Amino acid sequence: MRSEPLLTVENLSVLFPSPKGDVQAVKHISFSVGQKKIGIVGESGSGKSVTGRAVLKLLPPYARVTADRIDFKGESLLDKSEKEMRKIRGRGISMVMQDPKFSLNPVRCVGKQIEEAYRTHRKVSRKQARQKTLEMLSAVRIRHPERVYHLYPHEVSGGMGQRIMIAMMLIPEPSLLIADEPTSALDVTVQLQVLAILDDLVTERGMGLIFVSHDLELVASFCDEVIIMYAGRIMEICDAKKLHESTHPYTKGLLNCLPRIKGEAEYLPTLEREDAWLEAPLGN
Amino acid sequence: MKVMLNVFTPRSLSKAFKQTIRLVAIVGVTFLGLLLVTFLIGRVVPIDPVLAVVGDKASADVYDRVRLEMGLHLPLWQQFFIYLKNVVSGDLGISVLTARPVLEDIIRVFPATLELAFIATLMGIFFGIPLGVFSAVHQGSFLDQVTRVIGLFGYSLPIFWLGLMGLMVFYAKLDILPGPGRIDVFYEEIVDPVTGIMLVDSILAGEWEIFWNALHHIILPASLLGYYSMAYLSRMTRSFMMEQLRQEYVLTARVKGIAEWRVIWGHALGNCAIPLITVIALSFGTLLEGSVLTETVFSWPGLGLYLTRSLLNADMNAVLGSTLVVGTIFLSINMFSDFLYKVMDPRAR
Amino acid sequence: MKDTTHSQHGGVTLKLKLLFKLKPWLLSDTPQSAFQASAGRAYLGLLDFLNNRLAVLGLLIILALISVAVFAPLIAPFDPIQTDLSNRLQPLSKTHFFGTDEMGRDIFSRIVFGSRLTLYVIGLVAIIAAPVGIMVGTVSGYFGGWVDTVLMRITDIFLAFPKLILALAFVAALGPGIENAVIAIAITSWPPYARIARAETLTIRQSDFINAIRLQGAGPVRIITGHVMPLCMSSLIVRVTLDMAGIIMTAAGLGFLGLGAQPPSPEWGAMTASGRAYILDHWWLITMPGTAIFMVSLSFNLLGDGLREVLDPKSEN
Amino acid sequence: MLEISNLNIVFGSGAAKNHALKDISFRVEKGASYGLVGESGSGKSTVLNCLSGLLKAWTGTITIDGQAQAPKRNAGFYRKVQMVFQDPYGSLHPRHTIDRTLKEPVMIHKLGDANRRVEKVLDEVGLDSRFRFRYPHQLSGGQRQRVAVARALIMEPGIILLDEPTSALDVSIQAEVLNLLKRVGKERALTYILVSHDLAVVSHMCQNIAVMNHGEIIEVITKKQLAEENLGHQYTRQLLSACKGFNREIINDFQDY
Repeated sequence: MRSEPLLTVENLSVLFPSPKGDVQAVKHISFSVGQKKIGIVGESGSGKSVTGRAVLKLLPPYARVTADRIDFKGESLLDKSEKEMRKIRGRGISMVMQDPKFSLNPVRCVGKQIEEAYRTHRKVSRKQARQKTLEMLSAVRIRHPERVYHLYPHEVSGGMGQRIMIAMMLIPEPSLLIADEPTSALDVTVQLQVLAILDDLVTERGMGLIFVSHDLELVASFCDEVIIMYAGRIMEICDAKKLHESTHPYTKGLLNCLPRIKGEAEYLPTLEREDAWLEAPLGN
Repeated sequence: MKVMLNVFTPRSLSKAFKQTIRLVAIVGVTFLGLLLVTFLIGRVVPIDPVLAVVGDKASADVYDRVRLEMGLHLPLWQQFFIYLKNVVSGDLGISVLTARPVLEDIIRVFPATLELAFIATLMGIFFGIPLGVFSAVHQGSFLDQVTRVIGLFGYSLPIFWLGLMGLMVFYAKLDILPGPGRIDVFYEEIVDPVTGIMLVDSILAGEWEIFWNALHHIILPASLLGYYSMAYLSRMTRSFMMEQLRQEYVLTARVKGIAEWRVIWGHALGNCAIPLITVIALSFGTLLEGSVLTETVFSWPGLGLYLTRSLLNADMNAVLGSTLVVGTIFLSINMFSDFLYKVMDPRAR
Repeated sequence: MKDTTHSQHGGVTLKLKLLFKLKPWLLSDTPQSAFQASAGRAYLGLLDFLNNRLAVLGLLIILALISVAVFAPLIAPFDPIQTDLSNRLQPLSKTHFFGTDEMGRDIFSRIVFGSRLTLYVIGLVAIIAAPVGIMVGTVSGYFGGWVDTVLMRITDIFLAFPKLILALAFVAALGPGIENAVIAIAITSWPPYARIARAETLTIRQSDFINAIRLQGAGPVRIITGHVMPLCMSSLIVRVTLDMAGIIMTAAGLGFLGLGAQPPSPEWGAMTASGRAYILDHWWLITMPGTAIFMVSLSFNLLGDGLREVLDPKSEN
Repeated sequence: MLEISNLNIVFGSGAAKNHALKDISFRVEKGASYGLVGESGSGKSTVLNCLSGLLKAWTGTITIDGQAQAPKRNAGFYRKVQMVFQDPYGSLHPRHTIDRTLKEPVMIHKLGDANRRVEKVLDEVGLDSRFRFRYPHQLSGGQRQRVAVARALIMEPGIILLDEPTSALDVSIQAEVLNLLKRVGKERALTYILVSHDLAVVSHMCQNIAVMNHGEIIEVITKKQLAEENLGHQYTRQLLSACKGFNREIINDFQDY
C-alpha cells in the first residue's frame, strides 16, 4: 500500500549571501515524504539541516530560498504568509533539534513549555492542557510526570531532555516531524531508547518522519528510506534495507571508511571525492 | 535513568544556606575594604585634622589635648579600629561647614537625590528597554539607527554641559521651564518634610500648587538623568536581546507555531530579564554618580551638591562620610541584584 | 589559486612589482613566513575597519585632535592665557572664531591648547590603568584559588564606589590639579579592565589549547603572556577605547567642579564652569568647550564601536 | 611501559562528593595500543587527565618507564608523554600560526633546529609547507587534527594519549586521521592510550580494551574477544548491541548500569 505523500519538495535551493562569496547550501533538490520514516544523511556542510528548516520557512531572513514546489497535504507552503505558516508549524509540521540543553528555554519549567505548544493550537482550559501535558509526558515514558513537569531544563539529563522535546513537539499532533540529529548528543544506549520512543509514537499516530543524521548505519537501521546528500545535492535516494547494496560511489565510500568491530584491515579505505558529484543530475 | 529531583531537599537547602553565608562574608569584606579606603584617604589629606577643629589660633595645650581626644597619637590600626567603631555606631563625625553630624546632614539631603535617581531610572526602564528590544529585532531599521544615535550621544555628551544647555534653552531663551533649584523660592519651607521627597510631601500636605511647581522643577534634571539611563539600558537591552535571539530555544518556540510577539517579549526577553536586573541596578548606581554634576548644575539640594560643597570647603568629614554612604548604597544595590539573580534564575537556585 | 611567486623577484624589479604584488601577497592563502601571515591578518582587519565609515570618522577626528595638540602654537591665533579685559565677551567674529571669554581670551585658542590637556589625561590614564587591569585580571583568572579571591576582593572594593565619587574623594585628599586628577581617574579605571580580563581568562583557561601548551611543559609566565593575554587584548582594546570617552568626561567633570586643572589653564571642563555665569546672554562661552568635549568623546565611541566589530565580532553583532 | 595501579580521584566533598575513579589499574606495554571505552560520565577521560598531569588530586601510583610520577610533573615527563584532544577547533590557539604552535614546544625544551623539526613533522602528518604559516581558522577540521598530531609528535614522545581524537570529525575524515595515527604509531613504535565512546574505533585501533562504567573498569577484553562477542559482562554486551544500530526488539531489555 503506497500512501499519499504528506510533503512534496521540488527543486529546492537555498543560498546564503555573504560578502566573501555566496554559499549555496542546498542545490535543486526534490523529494517527497509519506507516512513513513525518511532519513537524510550527509556529512557536515551537506545541507541536510538547512533542508528541514527551509521546509518550515524558519531560515534567517537573509537566506534566499527558491523552489518550484513545497506542498504539504496538498497546500503550497510557498504561498503561505508568516501568519498562515504559524498554523502549520507545530500543528502540521514539527521539529526536534539536536541538543535539549540549548533547545529548551532555560528559565521556564519544562511542563509549561510543553503546555504552551498545546495551547497555541487548541482552545482548551489551563487544566485540560495540563492534563494533556502529563499524559504526553507518560507517553514518552517518563515515570513521574507530575514531578518532571516542574523541573527546569538544567535539572534533567540529556535523554530525558530529548524525550521532553519529543513530547513538546508531538503534543499538538502534527502529521510530520522533522528530527534534526535528535540523538547525536546522547550516549549510544540512551540514543536507542529515545529512538524507540520516537519510533513507537510515529508509527502509532501514523505520522511522517524526516530523520536528519550524520550516522549512516543508524539511519539504515532506523528508517524506511534514505536520502544521501553531499555538498547541497542529493546523491541518491534508496530503500534503507538496500543501502548496503548501493552502487553510488559516494554512498559506498562512506560505508567503507567506517571502522568495523569485525574488521581485519590494517588501514581504512578513504573516500576519494569526485568533482562530478557536484555537477551530476540526480540519477533516479 | 538518574534524574535530579532534589529541588527542595535538605541538601539544596544547606547549599542555599552556605551561599547566603558566603554572600554575607563577601559583602562584609568588601564593606571593610570600603572603610579602609575612606579611612586611608582621610589620613593622607594634607589638611591637619586637629587644626580643622581647633582653628589656627589655638594654643599648643589645646592643640595637644584635642589631638589626644581624636586618638591621633595611636598607631594607625588602632585609629582604624576606632573609625570602624564610630562608623558602625552611625558616627561619621561633625561637618565643619554645617556644624551638624554628617549622618544627619546626609539623611536630610539624600531624599532629594533619591527622587531624581528614581524618576530617571523609571524613565530609563520605560523607554530604554522597549527601544532596545525593537532595535534588536529590527536590526538596521530606522528605529535601530535612532537607538544607536541616542546611545552614542548618551555616552558622549558631558552631563553637566547638557544640563547647562538645557537651562540655557528652556529657561533662559524659551522660558518654559523654571531655573535651578528644587522649587521656587517663595514656596520654600511651606511643606513639612515627611518623606523628604518634594513631590510626595506636597501631595501629602494637599498643596497642589507646590506639587506642580516642584514637578516643573524636576522635569529638566530628571529627564536629563533619565536620558543617560535610557541610553545605557537601550544599548544593553539590544545586545542582550541579540544574543538571546540567536539561541536555539527561540527557534524551538517558533517551531511550536507561537506568535512572534510571544517569542520576543515572552521567551527571549524573559531570558534577558536576569542580566537586565544587574544592569538596571548598575545604572541606578551610575545615576547617583551623575547626580553630583547634575545637582551642581541645577543647584539641586541633594547628596551630590552636599558633597561638592564640602569638597570645595575642605570639609573632609562630610566628604568621606558621603563617599562612604554612596559606596555602601552602591554595594547594597549590587548585593540586592545578586540576590534577585539567585531568586529569578532557576540555574542559580 | 593565489600567486605565491613573489620571492622569485629580486632587486629593482621587486620594488616595481611590489605595488602590484602587495595585495595578492597579503591575501595569500599560503603565506611563506610568519611576517606575511600576520601582515595578511592585519590587512584583512584593516579592510573590515575601513568598511565601517563611522569608525573611520572617529579615527579621523582623533588624528585631527592629536595634530591640533602637536601644532597648537601654530594653529592658535592668540595666547590662551593672556587676558585682555577690553576685549571680553566678544561674540563670534572673523578674528575670534569662537568669540572671547569673560577675561577677553580667545576661546578658539583656548580650545586648541586645551586639546593638549585632554590628550595628556587620557594618555596617562590608559598607560597606567590598562596594564594594571590586564595583569591583575589574567593572573587572578589563571591561578584561581586564594590569589583570585584576594585580587578580586580588592577589585570589588574599588568597583563599589562610583568612579567620579571616588575620584572626588581622592582629589579632595591629594588636592586639586590635573596630575592628581589623572591619578584619581587611573585608580578608579583599572578595576573594570581587571574584571574583563579575568572573565576572558576563565574561559580561555578551560580551553584545550591551554591544556595542550601546559602538556608541553610551558610555565605560567609563558602561558599568561604568550597565550592568554593576546586573546584578552582585543576586548580590552575595545573597552579602553570606549572608556576614553568616559575618562574625558570624568576629567572634564572634575574640571567643571573646580577640582581638575586649575585656572587659568584652558581645560575644557573648567572653561564650561567659568562660562556658566554668562549663559543668559553669552551662549558661546559654554557651547564651544562643551562641543569640543562632545566631539572627542563621540569620536572615541565611534572608534570603539568600529574596533569592536573588527576585533570582537561575538560581543555585539 | 606504563602502569597505573589503584588510581582514585574524588571530586567535591560532602553531599556533592563524586568518586570519579575507583581503583583503576592497568598496564600497557611499550608500542602497544590500549583502549578505554565507556559512555559519558564513565571516567574514561578523567584517567587521561590524571595520566597527563592536568588533574593533580589523585591517589595511587602512575609509573612510566619504571619511574613513579608525582602529581606535579617535571620537564622530562612532557618529552615522554603527549596528548591529542577531542575538539580540533578548541585545541589550537586561534591567534597563533601553525608554525608558532609547532615551534613553541621546541623553544620550551630548547631542542634547537626548530625549522627543520617543523618541516619534518608537518610532512609526517601529510601537510605540505603551504599550511605552515596559516592560522587555524584557515584549516578544515581534519587538517587541524593533523596539526594537533604533529604538535604531539614534535616532542618525539614514546606515549601519546588520544582523547576521542576523531569524534568531532566526519566519518570520511575520521578514517584519514585513524590511518595517520596507525601509520605514525607503527613507524615510531608509539604507545597509545585511546579514549573513545565508539567500540568500533577502539577495536580498530587497540589490542586490549578496558570497558569503563561509573568510574570503574568493569572488564578488560581483547580485540579478538570483541569480534567474537565473547564477552563477560552484561554491560559490555549491551554496549555492543547498541553499536550495531537500531533494533526495536532488543531495546526494551536495556538496563541501567
